[in-house]
Amino acid sequence: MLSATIEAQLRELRLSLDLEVAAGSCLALVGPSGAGKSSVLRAVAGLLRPRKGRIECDGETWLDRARGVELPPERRRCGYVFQDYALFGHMSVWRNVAYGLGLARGERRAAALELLERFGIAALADAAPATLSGGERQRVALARALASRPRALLLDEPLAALDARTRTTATRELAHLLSDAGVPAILVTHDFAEAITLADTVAVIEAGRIVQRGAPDQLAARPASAFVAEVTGSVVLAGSAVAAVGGGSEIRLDGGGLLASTDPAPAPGEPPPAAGHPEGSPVAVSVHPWEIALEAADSPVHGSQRNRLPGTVSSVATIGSRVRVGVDVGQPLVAEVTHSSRDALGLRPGAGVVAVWKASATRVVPR
Amino acid sequence: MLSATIEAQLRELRLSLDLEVAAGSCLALVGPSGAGKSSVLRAVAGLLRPRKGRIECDGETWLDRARGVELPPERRRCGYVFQDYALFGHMSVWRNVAYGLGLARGERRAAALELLERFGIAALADAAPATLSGGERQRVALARALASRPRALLLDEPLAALDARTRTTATRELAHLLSDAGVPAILVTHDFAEAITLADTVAVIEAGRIVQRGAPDQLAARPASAFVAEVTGSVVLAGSAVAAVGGGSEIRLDGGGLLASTDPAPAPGEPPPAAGHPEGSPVAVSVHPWEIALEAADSPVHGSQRNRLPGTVSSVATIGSRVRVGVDVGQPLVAEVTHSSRDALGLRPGAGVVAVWKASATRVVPR
Amino acid sequence: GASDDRPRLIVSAASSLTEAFSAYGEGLPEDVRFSFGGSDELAAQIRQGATPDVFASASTSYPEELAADGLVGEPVVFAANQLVLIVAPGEQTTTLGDLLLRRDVDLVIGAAGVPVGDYTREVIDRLGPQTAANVLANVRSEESDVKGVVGKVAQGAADAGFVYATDAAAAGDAVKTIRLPPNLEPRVAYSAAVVEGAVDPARAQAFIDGLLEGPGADELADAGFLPAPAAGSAGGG
Amino acid sequence: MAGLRLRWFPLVLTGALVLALAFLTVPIAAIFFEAGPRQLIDSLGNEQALDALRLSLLTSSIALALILLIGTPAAYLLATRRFRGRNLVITLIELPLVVPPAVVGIGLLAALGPGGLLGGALGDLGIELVFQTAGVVVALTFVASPFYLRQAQSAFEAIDPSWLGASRTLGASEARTFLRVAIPAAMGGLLSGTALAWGRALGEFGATIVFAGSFQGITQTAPLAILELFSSDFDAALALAAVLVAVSAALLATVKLFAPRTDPRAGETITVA
Amino acid sequence: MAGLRLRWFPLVLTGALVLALAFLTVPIAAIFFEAGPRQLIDSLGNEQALDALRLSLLTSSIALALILLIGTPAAYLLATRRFRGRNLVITLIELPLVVPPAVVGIGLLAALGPGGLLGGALGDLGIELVFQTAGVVVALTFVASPFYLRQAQSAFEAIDPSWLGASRTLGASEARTFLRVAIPAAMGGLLSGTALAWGRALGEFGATIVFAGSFQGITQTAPLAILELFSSDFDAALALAAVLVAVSAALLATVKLFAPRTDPRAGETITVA
Ligand SMILES: Nc1ncnc2c1ncn2[C@@H]1O[C@H](COP(=O)(O)OP(=O)(O)OP(=O)(O)O)[C@@H](O)[C@H]1O
Ligand SMILES: Nc1ncnc2c1ncn2[C@@H]1O[C@H](COP(=O)(O)OP(=O)(O)OP(=O)(O)O)[C@@H](O)[C@H]1O
Ligand SMILES: [Mg+2]
Ligand SMILES: [Mg+2]
Repeated sequence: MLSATIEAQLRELRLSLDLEVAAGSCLALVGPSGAGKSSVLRAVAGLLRPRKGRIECDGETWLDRARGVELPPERRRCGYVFQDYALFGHMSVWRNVAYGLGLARGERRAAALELLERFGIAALADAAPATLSGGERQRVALARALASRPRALLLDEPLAALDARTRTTATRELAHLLSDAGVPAILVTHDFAEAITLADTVAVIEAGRIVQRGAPDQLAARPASAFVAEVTGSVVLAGSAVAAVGGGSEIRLDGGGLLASTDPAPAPGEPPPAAGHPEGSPVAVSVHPWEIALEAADSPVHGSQRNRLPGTVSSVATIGSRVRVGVDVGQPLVAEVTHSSRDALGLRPGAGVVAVWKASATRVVPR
Repeated sequence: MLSATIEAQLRELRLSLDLEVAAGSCLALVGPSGAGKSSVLRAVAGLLRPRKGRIECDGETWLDRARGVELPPERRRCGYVFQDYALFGHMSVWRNVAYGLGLARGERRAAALELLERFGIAALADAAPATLSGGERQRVALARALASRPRALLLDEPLAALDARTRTTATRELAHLLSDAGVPAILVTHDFAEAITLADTVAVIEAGRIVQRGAPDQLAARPASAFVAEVTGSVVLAGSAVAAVGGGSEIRLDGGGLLASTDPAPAPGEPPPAAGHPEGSPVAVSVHPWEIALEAADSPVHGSQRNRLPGTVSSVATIGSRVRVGVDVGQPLVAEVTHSSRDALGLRPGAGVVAVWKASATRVVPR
Repeated sequence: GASDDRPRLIVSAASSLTEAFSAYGEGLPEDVRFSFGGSDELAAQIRQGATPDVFASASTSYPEELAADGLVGEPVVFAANQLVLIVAPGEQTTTLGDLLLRRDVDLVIGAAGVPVGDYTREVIDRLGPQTAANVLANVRSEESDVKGVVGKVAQGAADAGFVYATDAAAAGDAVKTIRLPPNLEPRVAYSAAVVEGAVDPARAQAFIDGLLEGPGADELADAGFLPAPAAGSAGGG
Repeated sequence: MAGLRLRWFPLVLTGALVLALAFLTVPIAAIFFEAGPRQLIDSLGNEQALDALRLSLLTSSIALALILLIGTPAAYLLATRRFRGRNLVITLIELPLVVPPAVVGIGLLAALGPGGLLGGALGDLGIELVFQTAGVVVALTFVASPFYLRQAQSAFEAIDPSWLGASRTLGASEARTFLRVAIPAAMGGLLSGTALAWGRALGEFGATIVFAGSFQGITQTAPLAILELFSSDFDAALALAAVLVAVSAALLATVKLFAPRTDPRAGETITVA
Repeated sequence: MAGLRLRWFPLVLTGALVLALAFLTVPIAAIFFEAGPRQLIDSLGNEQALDALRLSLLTSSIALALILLIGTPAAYLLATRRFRGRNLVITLIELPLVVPPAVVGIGLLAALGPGGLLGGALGDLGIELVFQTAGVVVALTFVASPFYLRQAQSAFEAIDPSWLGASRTLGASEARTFLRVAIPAAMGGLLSGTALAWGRALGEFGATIVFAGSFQGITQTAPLAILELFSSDFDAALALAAVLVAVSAALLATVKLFAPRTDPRAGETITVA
């Protein structure tokens, strides 16, 4: 169990958050570049001194600025995988792995080799890090981080430096490893898909604060902000909302068009109503691409699908069993449809279509 | 129309390929790190001198080593977007864009602003590149590359430096732009999904050679090698194949298990048969994750699904409408199933399942 | 030689004494260490607090000034020298008059304040204002010690220079010597003194005594120095 | 306990820095301390000192101009091209940094003096260097140029090669790329190299005295005058030394001000590791 | 036509490099040319030359040891910590690079001489520097240390900070990180700084003569002996100069050999831009 409350001023960025990770589970920190993700890891590892804060791991206090407690990094012993792996270039692979082992001279190599064996790279023991491929480097970095039986695992975008091909395999291996390690793990990523695969809980961090946390499904289903919606892969459209007569809300889109949602319009209070926005409070509307169906431009209105936006196809991409169709409806939007609807509608760039989805699939979030 | 035949020795890498791109269309070069993708762009732009080769654009010869013709980069005028954008840090945004404009002093700023306007970043005209976000930088780089009316567009992983959130929007914008530009474009990427969205043709390049080229669908449907299969997101399993009695082939997997494919076993000749491999020639089997269904471990054999591999679930990730399930069948494998089968089968890591797919969905490729 | 157990004696001496003193020092029972340099420079070092055991100057003025300030003991004049003109071995003109009248001669002299420079100016002044102006117009460089002057001529960088007879002799074939007529010759007197704070003043005094009579005097004579004029009457620039 | 165990290393580091700093600044401070404002002002009335200062500024400026003009393209070539023997060339260019100045003077005499290797050829062209202000410029150029070349080369090497490529594809010739992209981008390093070279030229003594001699107003630069004044008029020497140090320091400081901030870790104050 | 338009710029670059190289190597080559193998061997029999060479090696080695011992941690502190006044400290450390050596000598006298600022205190401790071998070490240390400090600082700055962080999280204290990661990782830069500083120390003249005098076997280092031999025994001077240059060059070259290859563009020969 790792718990941390951190407050730090990083140049312009004010980092202020708290988090908690149980042993054997993995928390993913997702967020844009510069949000402070790496800084959180560094604070936990002891490489950055927060202005205020408390960090505890397994009942031991690592940091308590109020009480003046501060363990140096070498006594916290986090297994840290840096974004670029930070393998020591002047040491061979096995020496990198052995670096954290507090063993006698004679036993170090054997112990390092055993670990490398587990990662299937014993053959590389004497290689220089610079000669390794990205995937091999990642494995060495993991082996090194695990060598000293860390009390927590901190992984800073461990997959970002890999090419798409290696990444698939590496992700799978990492998932195994995290479940085996049995210590709290924090994974930094800016890829939501990666977070889904590897983590139990996702915390979305923006400008130094956690804007939402929860299971990946929860975040996708109920994004707390336009940003979270976008991160989870939803289509996000900007507009302004007013409360609808029969409950729910109505949203006037910035580029034109009217949408309905079963969500209420944001409470009149924050953001302040009326005044600057006589037509409602500014909101973002989010909808999953797979909730959006496409119909021919001239098809009649039918069924329960209350939201209908006419537009022009801008791109068509077939990815496996799905077809992702970009549609310009004043604002850009992506629909995910099946091969058969692509063929039936004759979807090509330039074709006119209507994007259709339910009011109940339409989330209204502040922006 | 851009055509190039290039042969170059880049340290250990021997680059040897030819390519052809029509005006207004886009060729994606996909391949692992170090395959020589950037080197191809550099050769076309004139930043790298091939040992042998011929490059022509719109009927003009840019390079013909045999005839001693070699235009310097400044006379080829390719619009080049570098992987890290290579914005001049000592110039403001508008000066970066104006750099390639051969105009009189007075007109340069106006012309640059007009272009920036088109990219929606006129407000940033006087900013220093270092202060821009990744997405803004990418737009400046595109504006700069387009400013001088290039004869060809060369884009080196233009989206790689963006975080996942910005990338979606940027990809869409780039797609627009490529179709508007009306010049031949080459896009380097190591992400097949990006290639699908942006390019008409994909060339997979490996160790300096093009191993397969064609429309994205073609590549996904009929990968020419294990590598291409992996790039397109297929599951790849290693084994050895022999011809089956009634046509097609039978494959004995390296980790155990027997598969059937409607593809023939590789012709006995290349790779040499029998000798080293009494049990058949070494092959890779590829299958799309969405072709693989999962059944409960004890479910009876039924239907036409001839390939059945029992295994253990290693990971379950819900991504939108799909659930990606990692299964260990001796070799790791990924199946893409629906929410309902996840719930019906109670898929959790550790659960026993059987992965099932058709012989006709099973591709046999050399490895 | 390398350090040994013999008592050590440190001697600051004018550059022009290099050969004679080195030879003298070899034969002494002490481990003698020399610092050869411009007399003015060595005097300045003593003013800055350097404490060699003996100071030997190419003029009498520096030791006297230092003695007046209590930095050295009573100076003793121990040798005399002659000023000569040296020219590069390839030089065609070999008489003083011809050389001094030519316009295209590159002449090097000691800087003012350096004994050799002061003696040189004394000589030039005696040539009469017209010739003196001519000669001074030919001066290309004012060196901070005799070695600089010899070096420039020996290297062929300069055509001629004023140095001591002993330096000219020490340079051997590298230069040709032109003697000055007696009426121009300055009185070059060398004096030495025990430095205040010397480790062993008696030993230092013995070193100076040896210059007046004994092995030091012999070495000086071998190097071409003249015996000291009557004690106490020596002047100099 | 823990506190003690943690603190000794930073203390060692701080101690070392304080020691180094004190050692390097006290002697320079002492000059100003001893010189005093009175002597400083007096020395500005000393004609020899003024002449020397004037000559130092003139010759060092000319030397710097030559160094920048030749050195900048030479350094660019070394930074951007790989060729056989490049490492040898770099070592040869660094060598003068470690050759004693007096030896440099002897070498210059042996090479360019009237009796030197190229002396005859230069003489035929009517070029005289020994005892001439031009000779001072040659000596200063020789000792100062390696400082500039080293810095310029590494400044050019630090430029992202894709900047140069981008410039070319945008229609700029290699020469334009050099002027419009490479030089501005490397400006910080070029300026700091300029300051170092200028400082070295202002302080040059041994090569000048051996090669060019010492004559007031023609070849007697400030350091030569200082050494001459050292024995005759210590206060004036001290004052001139102080002025020279001040000029050098001003040069360094000016350049620091002009140099673009490129320190990637600037402003980070809270890192522990 | 096109060929002509394209070729002038590379020619300018090459011309500049050739000019710079010729200018910097000919004088040094001339020394060897004039010295000749005979004199070189003879000079090894000249006791004064040998004494001087021995003393130079001794004092410069001690100075180097001091510089490495104090300078390495000081440079590490400057490279890894940001603190108020850091830029001032760096400028102060660079300043000695541009102070004329003779001025350094005067400064050392004014600071550490018997009549200097700290002279009394040193005297009370029984420490004498002026005219002593120890004084030579002080002078060499002063002029050479900035060369090492500069290089060491930038070598430490070039280390990926995450390497240092990685070392800490792997259980190494800051001191162990410094010894096991920072120093080996910066080894190339440290070695090249060592070579430069050593070369500078071997060549030092002005500060030594002013501060320590020129006593054979005590304070007369090789450069001082060269200047003294210059007039009396030019051949010996030349030979000693040649030996000194050869030693310096050997130092530089050895270091180049030992330094790890870090040139990121090594081996690229076919780039056009
Ligand atoms: N030690 C530090 N001191 C002061 N500011 C810092 C420090 N480390 C980082 N910063 C600043 O804090 C901000 C957040 O940086 P951080 O590296 O944590 O972001 P990130 O979310 O990891 O971004 P990325 O996805 O680009 O890695 C940045 O603006 C950075 O410049
Ligand atoms: N100018 C050059 N001269 C010699 N070798 C080079 C040159 N440029 C690149 N190489 C080498 O050629 C190989 C291919 O490099 P290239 O940059 O083309 O790969 P890439 O496919 O773009 O890889 P990545 O995805 O990592 O960008 C590498 O091994 C590289 O070191
Ligand atoms: Mg980060
Ligand atoms: Mg590349």
